[in-house]
Amino acid sequence: MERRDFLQLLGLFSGAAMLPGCSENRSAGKLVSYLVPPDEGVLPGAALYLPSTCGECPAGCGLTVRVSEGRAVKLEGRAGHPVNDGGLCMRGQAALWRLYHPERLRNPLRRDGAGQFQPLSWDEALTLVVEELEQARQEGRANLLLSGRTTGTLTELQQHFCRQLGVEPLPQFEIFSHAALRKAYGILFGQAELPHYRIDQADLLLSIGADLLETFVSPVGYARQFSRAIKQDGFQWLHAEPHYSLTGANATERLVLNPGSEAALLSFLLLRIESSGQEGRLPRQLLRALPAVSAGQAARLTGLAEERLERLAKQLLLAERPLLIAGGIATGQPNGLQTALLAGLLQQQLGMIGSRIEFARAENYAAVGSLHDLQRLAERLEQDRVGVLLVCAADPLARAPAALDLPGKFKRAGLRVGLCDLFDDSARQFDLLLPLSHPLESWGDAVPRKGVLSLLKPALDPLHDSRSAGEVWLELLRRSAKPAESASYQEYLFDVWHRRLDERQLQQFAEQGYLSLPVAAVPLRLQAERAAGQLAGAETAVAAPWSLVLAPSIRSFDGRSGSLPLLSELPDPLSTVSYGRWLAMAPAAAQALQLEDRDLVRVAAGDWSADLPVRLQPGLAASVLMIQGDLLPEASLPIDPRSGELVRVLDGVRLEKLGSAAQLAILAGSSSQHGRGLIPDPAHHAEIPPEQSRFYRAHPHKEYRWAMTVDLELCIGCAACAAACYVENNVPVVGRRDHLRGREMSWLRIEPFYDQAGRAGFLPMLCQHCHNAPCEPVCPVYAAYHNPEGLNVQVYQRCVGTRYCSNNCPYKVRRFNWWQPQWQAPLEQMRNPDLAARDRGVMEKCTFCVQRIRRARDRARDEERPIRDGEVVTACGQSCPTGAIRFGNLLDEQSAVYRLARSERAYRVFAELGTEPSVYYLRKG
Amino acid sequence: MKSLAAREKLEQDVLKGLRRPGKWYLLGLACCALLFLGALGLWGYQLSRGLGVTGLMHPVGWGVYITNFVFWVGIAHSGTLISAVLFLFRARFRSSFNRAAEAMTIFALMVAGLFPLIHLGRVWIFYYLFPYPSQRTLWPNFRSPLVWDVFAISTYMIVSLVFFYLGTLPDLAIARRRLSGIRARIYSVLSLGWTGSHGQWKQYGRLYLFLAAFATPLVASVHSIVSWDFAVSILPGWHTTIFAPYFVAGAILSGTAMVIILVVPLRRALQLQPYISIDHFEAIAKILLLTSLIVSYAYLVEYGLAFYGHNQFEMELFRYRALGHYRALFWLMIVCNSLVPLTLFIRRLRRNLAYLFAVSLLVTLGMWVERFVLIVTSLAHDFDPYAWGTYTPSWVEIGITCGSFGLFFMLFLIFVKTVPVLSMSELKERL
Amino acid sequence: MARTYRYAEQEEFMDKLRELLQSGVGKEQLQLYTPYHLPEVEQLLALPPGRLRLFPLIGGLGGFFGGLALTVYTALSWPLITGGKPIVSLPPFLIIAYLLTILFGSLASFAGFLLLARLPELDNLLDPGEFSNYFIIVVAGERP
Amino acid sequence: MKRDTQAVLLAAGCGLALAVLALGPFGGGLGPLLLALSCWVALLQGCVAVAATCDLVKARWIGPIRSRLLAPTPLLLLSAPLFLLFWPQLQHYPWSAGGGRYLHPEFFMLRNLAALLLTAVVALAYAAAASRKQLLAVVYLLLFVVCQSLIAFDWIMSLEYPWYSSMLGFYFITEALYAGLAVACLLFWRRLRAADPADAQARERLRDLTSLIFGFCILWGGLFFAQYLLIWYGNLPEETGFILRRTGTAPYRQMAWLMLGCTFMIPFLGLLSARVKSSPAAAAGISLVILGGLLLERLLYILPVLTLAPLATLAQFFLLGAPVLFAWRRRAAGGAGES
Amino acid sequence: MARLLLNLGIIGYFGLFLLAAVALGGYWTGDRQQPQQPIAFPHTVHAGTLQLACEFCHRYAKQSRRAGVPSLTRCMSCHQTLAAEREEIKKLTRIFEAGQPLHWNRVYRLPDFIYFSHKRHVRGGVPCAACHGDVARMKTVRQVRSLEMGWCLACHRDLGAPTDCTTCHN
Repeated sequence: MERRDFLQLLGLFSGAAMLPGCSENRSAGKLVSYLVPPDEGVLPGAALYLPSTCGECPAGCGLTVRVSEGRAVKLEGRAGHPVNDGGLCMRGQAALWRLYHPERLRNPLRRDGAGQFQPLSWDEALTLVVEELEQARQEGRANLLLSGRTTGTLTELQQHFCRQLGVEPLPQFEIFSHAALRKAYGILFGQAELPHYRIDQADLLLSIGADLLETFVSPVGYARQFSRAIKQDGFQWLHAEPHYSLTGANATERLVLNPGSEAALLSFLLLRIESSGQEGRLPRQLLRALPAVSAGQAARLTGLAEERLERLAKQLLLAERPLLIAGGIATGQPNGLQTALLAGLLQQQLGMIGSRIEFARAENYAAVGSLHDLQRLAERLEQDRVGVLLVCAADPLARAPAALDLPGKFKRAGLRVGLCDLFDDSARQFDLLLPLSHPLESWGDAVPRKGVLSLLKPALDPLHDSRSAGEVWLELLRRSAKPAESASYQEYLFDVWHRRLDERQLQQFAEQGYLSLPVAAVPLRLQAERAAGQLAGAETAVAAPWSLVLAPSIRSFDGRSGSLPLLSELPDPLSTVSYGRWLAMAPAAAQALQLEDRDLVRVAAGDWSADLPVRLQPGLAASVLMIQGDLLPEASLPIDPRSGELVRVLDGVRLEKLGSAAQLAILAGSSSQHGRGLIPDPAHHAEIPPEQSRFYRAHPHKEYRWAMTVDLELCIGCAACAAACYVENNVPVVGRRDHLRGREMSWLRIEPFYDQAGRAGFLPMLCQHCHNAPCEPVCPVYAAYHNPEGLNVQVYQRCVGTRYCSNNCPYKVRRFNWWQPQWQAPLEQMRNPDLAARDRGVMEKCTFCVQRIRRARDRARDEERPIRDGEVVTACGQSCPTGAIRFGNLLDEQSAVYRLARSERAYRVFAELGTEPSVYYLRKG
Repeated sequence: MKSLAAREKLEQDVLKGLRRPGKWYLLGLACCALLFLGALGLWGYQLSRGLGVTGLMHPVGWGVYITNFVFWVGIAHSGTLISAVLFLFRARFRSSFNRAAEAMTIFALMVAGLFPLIHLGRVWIFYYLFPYPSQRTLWPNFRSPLVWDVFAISTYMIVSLVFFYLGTLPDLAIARRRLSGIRARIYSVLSLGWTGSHGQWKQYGRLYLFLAAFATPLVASVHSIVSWDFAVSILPGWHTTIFAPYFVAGAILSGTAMVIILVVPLRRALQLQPYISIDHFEAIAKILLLTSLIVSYAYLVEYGLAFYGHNQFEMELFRYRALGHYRALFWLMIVCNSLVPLTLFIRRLRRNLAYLFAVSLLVTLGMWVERFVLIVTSLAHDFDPYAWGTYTPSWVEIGITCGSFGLFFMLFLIFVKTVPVLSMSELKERL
Repeated sequence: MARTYRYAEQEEFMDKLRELLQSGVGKEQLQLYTPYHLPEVEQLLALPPGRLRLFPLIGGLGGFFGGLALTVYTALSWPLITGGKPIVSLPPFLIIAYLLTILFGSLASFAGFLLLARLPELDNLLDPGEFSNYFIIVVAGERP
Repeated sequence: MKRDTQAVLLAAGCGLALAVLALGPFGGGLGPLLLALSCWVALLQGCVAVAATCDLVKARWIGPIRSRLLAPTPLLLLSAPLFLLFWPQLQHYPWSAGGGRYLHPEFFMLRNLAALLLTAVVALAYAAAASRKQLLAVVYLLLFVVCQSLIAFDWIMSLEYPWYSSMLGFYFITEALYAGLAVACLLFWRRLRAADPADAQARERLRDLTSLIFGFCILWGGLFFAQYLLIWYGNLPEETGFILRRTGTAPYRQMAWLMLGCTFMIPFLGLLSARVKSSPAAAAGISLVILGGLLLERLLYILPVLTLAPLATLAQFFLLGAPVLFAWRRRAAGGAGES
Repeated sequence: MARLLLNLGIIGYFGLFLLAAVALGGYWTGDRQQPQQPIAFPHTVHAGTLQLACEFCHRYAKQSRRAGVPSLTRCMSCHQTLAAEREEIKKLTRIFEAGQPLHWNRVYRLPDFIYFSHKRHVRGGVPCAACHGDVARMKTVRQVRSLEMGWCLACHRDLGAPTDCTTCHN
């Protein structure tokens, strides 16, 4: 492209980004005069907000990066972004921890003869790769590229690269490949795609196995949709699953299935609806192929009551806009493909395809393969036919089922080149390590699903001597004397965008960081014959106890985020276990075996076995055991031969009590609320007539009285708020040892409380900023006091650390610094400069993000106006995917919190104590 | 000439205590000093690392340290009780104990005063708790019970010191006469040149009365204030009105036990049998019994009322105390403080020193455990079930606790060798 | 010239004292030394109650109002709301006042004691006058 | 002898009259009876308790008035049957709807009846006893503690159910003793008038007594403050209501201050001076004030909850008081010669 | 003998006070700092004789928390020509041409638990001299105010500025 265009785009996109603000390092006591002044609009000491895209999981949520003093200090969901529209999950919040991860590769490494890794320059490294490629070609061995899921321009560049250098691109690797679903849709409609589901368009959602709120394709997006859907009255959500997932916990009703009986359920429904004759009829040959499942059989197989099954069918029939989503655990089973097929048929039969299920906006999984491809790779490695093996931004070694023995077979490749960011165990399996830049350090774009273009642009200079994948491919092209049309990947991108987008679009793209592009409608035809052929084998045998479900983890996705300290610090929302792995078990079953929390048991399947501590999981089926999938890499899981999906449900698992107990960091002191009405059932009411309630006169608030409302109907317990709070407020991550002692530092925590029936309610608990706060008067030095704007302030510098305030806090939300908080370099760069670092011996707690209030006030005073409603958004509220948390001024009668605090659903926790909190919760229904 | 001789003998007997120490004494002293130094080391360790080295956690922010504080303040109580209150009630047997008891008060207070400092997160700015004009123009928060503590403890310390010193004044003058060399010098300076003229005696008598009158309400109020450290909170099991009388009784119970623990061996070692008779011990034992009864009454009322009001938090907490994680300690406390002392209703046991000594040991233990149970259970099991947790002291805390005993006994041993352990000028009246 | 009587026994001493008083010796002439406190002597000499009780009174009052003043002043000097309690919340402040009452009361009375008992007697500090086990009556030089 | 029968008859008569009145249409409900009974029982038991304590610690000052102090002890026997009159009126208690296992009507009546009876019997035995006084004294004091605690928790505190203050029992015990001492002081005054006024020893003892009263005055103040402070500080709605109802509104607030003045401030300031301490008349006056204050306090407990019809209240109060007063004057008159 | 002891006591007693006084004096004067700068920049000339407005160089004082120090280009914009022969200017030019940033030594240092905004103070009409003193008179700038809490507070109280802790503490 021409220089002029490039410069124009550069101006358009980079704007202020690249120039470090006049940053000052207080501790060093220096003031720096830079060569050139930061250009207009950039003020030293003021933060920048740059668009980007989250790379922590394939969903590709839009980001707003807060850059302060040249350092990215906070990630926020980008408002209006088609994928996540403002929300961001805990993994997204933790992405910064990957950027500043102490174990990041700092420069290229090569394994020497002794097996030690020696640093070398990029130049040497790339030359080496080129030579090896060449040599392998001459020896007639194949050079392979195995990459994680890529989208957008990078995919194209990769293909280009492979074509040019004769490298064979393998189908991309994702363990959550949704292969069964894609294959099923391929069989049924000739579209091997992952459609985009529109929950917000539905009035009845029946989800089978798909963990929409944890890892299924785009959790934040689906959570957002759910929040819109639930606002329309009459919305019903039924979730069917063998185990217990966060998704199930949030559904209107959770249908507990016997493992493997999903297909039976679906065929029953198909037949019922067919026989009702209301909905579109299915082709005859399909009907014949359908396993004939009567209500009785269905009941026996699924374990649901016959009456319930009938009612389910009726509900589906009566619903105007029903939506069925099958996936996740449901398709990760020996008969997963059938389940997917039947689901597809039901979707077709009830007319969801094309309306609530959009193939036109299909999720971008086209390039992703399945485990079959890994199997093939393994075979080829066996036969020593692989020269250079490039593995880019993927960790098959840790994720792929142990049965494949990839680590062993990898060794057979000529040169194993790993493009990765962390120097972890799987990285050590390579011969040559090329450090990848973090998405926040690099240029790029993403197309999470058809019709969405999302921008990546550097928010800060690379911390280490690393490069983005694109840059590496281009370099390799150039070095192998192949025509590389662009000097840099940035230029390459600009070129592509320049070609694809017109002026207006470019403008928009640069400003808002994303684009919604028009999509072409996809014609769909049900191919009955092919489908009928595949339906055989849908029958299900009743699972033999125990069944072990390897549930996907909201904390680490498929395990890739497990290496981020923050995510081990945050407890799993259902079990409240932070550090360590555990086996979830139904209380009844545990009682039968006289097992309690933390008791060790040995689970064994086939020749594999593991010793795990037990954690009681109310609501879990008695014959089902559950463990977070990412915690069991060594489990030898079978692969579904038909779909290439990983089978995540094991039957006939053996269980043996070991009699000893292990240390396990369970944060919840009790999983029941002992009828204390923290989450009130309608019965509970402890209101006291005000004149009786207070001994001393209410103190006045002048202009503002800050308050928060938390809508428990919207809260899904995903703990994104907690993660956001950690990052925003520099909350120290203290690690396993202190968690075992109950010394976690979270300012905001999600408290799950289970009722007798095992239904869970989630209560985000943070400082309630009480009007009559018990913590304040007991402080001997005024470190805790109540400020005129209704904040319960903790002055760290004044605190002497008597800990009386924490003792006297009925909500137990104050945290004491038992040690001097440690920030292993370069993590300290992540610290939010707007907040003081707390020292050892000081009490700390939620401040209602006082620094954000201060920022808003500063702005308001510049414009000589009061702070507007919604101008102050706390970190937790910003991150919440469902917008359950609102913050504002209680004195402003127009404000949202004023309205919500007066809704008939509003209540305050422990109102009977007369503390008069400023946090109002809105009870369900 | 008989009473004169008796007086002379008394002086000799009592001042025998000031003779050159024997090896057992030195050994004991060394052990105590060692314990104390060890504790100092541990404290240093804690200061360098942070309070993480203790077992304290969320939600249990107070543990062994505060337990020790309350315990030692409690010990400090019977000292002033025995000298001041019994003086007002003209109980004759007072004079056999008061000197030792007052000394005990002072030492116990010195030890107690350390623990709030040890438990502070940032002890290097402890002076924020004192009202002094600073450039910050910030003052302590007088609404906080912890500030009341600062005032209560220091007041109690000062008044006790004055009281102790006044009582010793004439005896110092005697020591001055009977000893020689530099010690005589020291004693004579300390005795302010006391001559025993009727003018001095007159003022002495009246001052003693005033001080007793001031000290008596002080005794009650100080431990009431300590009890309010807990009672003003809203925690179930802490926030209850009976705490003030209950703590005072408990304090006197433990203190009296400690007096017995100290005086029984003292009487033996210094052959003071003629001056400290069994009847005196019986009288003290009766106080022990009475206070134990009051404490038991408080236990009963606390428990009864927890269930009387149907307050779910209270009920659950008291269930937890008796049956929960700390139940063993709870029952130990019941046995030691309520049941064992009941045996003192039997006169023969009251008058059996060995038995009395054993009971006192048990009571002291029991009272320590009581404070521990009371402090920890309420914190471990309060309002929000999610935040429940259990606390186990770390070896640092245990070490420092032992050290506090070391310090206490070290000070007392030094006292035994430097100050007449009986108030001679008072005993002379009895002769 | 002064006469000195030494007695070993309290009774003899008291008898002598009575006798002296009856014989019209003025009590200002008498200087008595006893090994322990003898209230009877005061009754015999019918000494006035003395001014010592003023000291605790003044000290106590000072302490009480001083305490109130301190707490109230500091609370008002930078009014910070804690727990919704009033800035001047008397119940807690009374505790401080009460404690200071006792503190200053007893300190004042001790000071008063030193003052009235003329202690410490400097010249008596190092070459002390005897504080013996005897009951001693010294009759200062009587006029003929 | 003649006088004794008089006394018995009077007592019986009054008791009967009171019963009739209380049960009759003009009984005025539970209030008057509760007031009268709780006051007089506390007073009588207090007197006996004072005597018993003095015996235990061998206090000398009690000597001249011990017999007088114990004179009305037999009247304690009345308390039990009169307490039975509660039975038909329990519905006045807020918990009568359902107070759980402890506040259960039958249990309530039984335990209180038992406590009253036992205390009365032992008190009598002790008052009459010539030997083993010590043991009886101890037993009586234990029973006294139980009985007063029950009166505090069951009769009075449960008026405010579910509010509770664990100190109340202790508080009532103190008040009973306080009242007992005040009575003793009054008797002293009569005695000193009767005997020769320059009885130095008696005055010495009066000083002891008044100092004791002074001590109790401070103790009472302390307890009152302790309870108030904790409720004020904790600010728990379920507790504050109790105080607010008694200090919030017009008549009660003034009553509360008056009560505080009578039971604490006046005696405290008065007894500060040695002269007042040793003057029988002044001491007696202060004692009267104290008794008035204690009565006021009982009123404060009951008034916000139960209605007190003035006439019925006065009638019942004095019907119960008459025999007590009679007993004392009788002793005084009869015993002028003795001792 | 007694006299001697007494005198010793008295001397010691007052001696202590003397010591305390000296120590305090040292403490109060000690923390005022006047560091040497890499380039001897004379405010006396720029702010004094030339009468340049503070914001001519510290251009962010009105718009940002930080007043900011001028970029070297800004310095050179005059000193390309002006007084180029001076030794210090030569130093400056060298640094500029070497393209390095210039590290000044901070004179006024606030701890990181304090939130301070130049913008708010300048816009609020607080003259620079109120805190920085008469810089025009200082050859090398020195700290003329203690920057202690009490000092800030006094001014806040006089001008009716907020005295809530969160105004400055974060």
